[in-house]
Amino acid sequence: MSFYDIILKRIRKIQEKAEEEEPITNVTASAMLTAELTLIASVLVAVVMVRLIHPVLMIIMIAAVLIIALMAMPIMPRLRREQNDDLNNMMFYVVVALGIIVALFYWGNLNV
Amino acid sequence: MNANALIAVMVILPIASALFLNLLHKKDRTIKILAIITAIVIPIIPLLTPYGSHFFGGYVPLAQNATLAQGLPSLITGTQLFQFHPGVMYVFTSAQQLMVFVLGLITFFAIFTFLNETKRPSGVYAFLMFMGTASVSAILLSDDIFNIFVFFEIAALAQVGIIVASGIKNNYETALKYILLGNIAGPLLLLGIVILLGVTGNVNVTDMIFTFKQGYVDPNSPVILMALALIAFGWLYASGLPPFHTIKSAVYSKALPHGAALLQAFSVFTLVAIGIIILRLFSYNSFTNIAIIGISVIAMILGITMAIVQTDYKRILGYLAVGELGYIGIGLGLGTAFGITAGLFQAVNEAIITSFLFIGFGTVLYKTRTSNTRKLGGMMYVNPKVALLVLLAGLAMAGVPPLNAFQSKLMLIQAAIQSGLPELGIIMILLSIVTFMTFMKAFYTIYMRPKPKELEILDNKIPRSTVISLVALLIICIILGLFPQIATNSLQTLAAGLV
Amino acid sequence: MIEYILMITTVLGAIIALMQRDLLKAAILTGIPGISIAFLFQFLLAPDVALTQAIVGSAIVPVFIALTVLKTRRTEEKSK
Amino acid sequence: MVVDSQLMSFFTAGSLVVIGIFAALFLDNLIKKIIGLAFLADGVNLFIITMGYKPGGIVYIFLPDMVVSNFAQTASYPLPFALVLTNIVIGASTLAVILGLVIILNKRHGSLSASKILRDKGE
Repeated sequence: MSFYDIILKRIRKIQEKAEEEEPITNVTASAMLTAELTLIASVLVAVVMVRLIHPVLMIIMIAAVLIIALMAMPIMPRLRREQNDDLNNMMFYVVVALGIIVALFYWGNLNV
Repeated sequence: MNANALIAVMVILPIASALFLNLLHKKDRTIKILAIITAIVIPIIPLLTPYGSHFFGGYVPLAQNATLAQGLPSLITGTQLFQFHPGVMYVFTSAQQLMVFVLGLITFFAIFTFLNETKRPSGVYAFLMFMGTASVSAILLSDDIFNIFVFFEIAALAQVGIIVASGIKNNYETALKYILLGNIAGPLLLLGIVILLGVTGNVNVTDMIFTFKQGYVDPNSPVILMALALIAFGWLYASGLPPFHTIKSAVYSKALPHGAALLQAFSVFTLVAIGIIILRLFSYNSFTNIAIIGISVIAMILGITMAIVQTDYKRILGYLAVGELGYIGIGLGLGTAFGITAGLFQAVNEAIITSFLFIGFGTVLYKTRTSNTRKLGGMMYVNPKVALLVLLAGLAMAGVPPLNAFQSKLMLIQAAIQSGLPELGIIMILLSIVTFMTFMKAFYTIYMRPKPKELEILDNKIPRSTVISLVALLIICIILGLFPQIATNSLQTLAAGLV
Repeated sequence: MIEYILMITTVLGAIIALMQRDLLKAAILTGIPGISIAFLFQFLLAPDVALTQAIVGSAIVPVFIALTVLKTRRTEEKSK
Repeated sequence: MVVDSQLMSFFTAGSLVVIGIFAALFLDNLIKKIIGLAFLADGVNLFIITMGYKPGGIVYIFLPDMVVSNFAQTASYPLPFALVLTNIVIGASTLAVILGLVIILNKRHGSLSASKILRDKGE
């Protein structure tokens, strides 16, 4: 059983756990897989920009991201469940983002 | 004093015609004629308006007011008091000309398709469209940051109204969510604005920059950082970047196709306008650009990956539109003149292309009354011409030459490489490939695959006006793709002024 | 001295209004912070704003919310 | 008074903002959320007014028997007050729109709980 099959099986399992009312077709599973790979690839490329801070830190972070991505392999179903249309959920993320933005600007003004 | 009245007309005419349309209720024919005339006039005004600035009420700065300026003591003429803008000021340069023109054009196509797809145009829908257009053009033009806040609120209300008037299932829920979130973001944006007001003493952006430059206030004081963070938060809400990308895509998917085309133009131009204000005010703070780039990258990744896993094609388009906003943000965040030009050019292109896509896919909704890709299929045989147009729109969004997004994305990638961040270029290429893949998935499931048996296709033929709008938008895409300097020349001056 | 009392009533009134289970009571109690803020505006040298706030904050907003409560439901249901 | 009243007023505005965000975030009932958002707007208004306040100043209305230089030195700053007038009106109109939507939604779902009627529709 190849790595692809493992990922696919886990994606289907998590989807069946996640949304029972939604039929699991090949299209949805492959779309999930595409989104997964896109996510990981773009995050990896984005992490390369850490080299501007320190090259060694970049290597460490890329390794860390790879390991985390392989550990928690189907990230996309969870990510999709996080970004749902529930108002309380959205409100929570909005307030969290407000805090993060304010903190980031104070941090950045001191350190960048 | 160069008080240029036509600049104010750009904002006043849509509002006036909107209120007038609301007055004559149930007179459909009159409303149609009037709305079409207004929609034709709105894009024409910016082309006729000479560049300059308009001072409401004629409150020009003392320096420009010859009658008051003479005989003033030197303690006034010597200080900054001589330069201050006492009234609300609208600035109109070539960049604003292009953007207001494109916004008016999209408004025209939206109104055009709306009037021909609906039997009874009377009601608040055209009113809301014109109000939104007026407020977004005011946001683009205004140099007074509180004026921007007021029109930000009006635009939010107009967007909520457009959702409510659409009559799609569950649109009231989405409208309520949007306006509740807006009631958190709006006051916080106002808080940031008034913190700036309290520190610098006025709400005019030019004067604020003057006070920063002259060192009357310390630009790095923590209070101004708070203002920067709060204004950035309001900017996220207005433009639909994360964490607001879910609600924004839901808003697009709950509006009628022409309404969605207009809504995404609103958010694109609001993003550009408030982003330019942020860059003008805070570009001395080197973290601002980094924050804008980071938020844009997150928006691209989240928007496009979420678009892949959707099943409602309007939601797919909504997430794709949010993801495409990230390109603009990266262009603005790069901070170089070339990068900002590329970002503004991408903004113009994306506003055109996404409305093209929304109106094109709207024909499917018009024929089948469903937007679920699982239930759809075989639309290619129903109307192959529209299918071809929609395919061309998807190619344009993916950035295929000779269409316009190719030029702007190429410029963005060049700018990213020039400013020493080739990774951003790689991410942009990767994500535009995935964008095209997502679009092709939706296109295949809707148009190419065999038609499901339970799908019944209504026999109301697509109005010719919709096809005309699609062809016109395609022509604009090709023109901008072949001669990008039409747009870039008029955007360069603004971009050069920002760095 | 009076302004400190007004500030305390503002904050306490807001908290109390949000603690009600009966939504009509909450709607009416919304007027307490509104009117205290109006008096605070008066104290803070803004009489015209105080007039507007006295009308909007102590009359219009509570009445709107109360009308909504009367048209919808009186009590707050238990959230699951 | 030992404690600066302007500072205390800033604290009041800040606490109103915090209460509003708390209510919008943690209270499930829609009416409570809306009341909290109204408090948030009130807090911002109070913040603006407090910013324009000048301790020991006079009202910014120029009466005929005033000396111009004395007025210019002691009057409080009127621009924030004009902003607050606009903001109060905007807040009231937005509140009316929200309440109308709430009434319609209650007609449809027979509930006012955000976690019931504004949950994810799975679409």
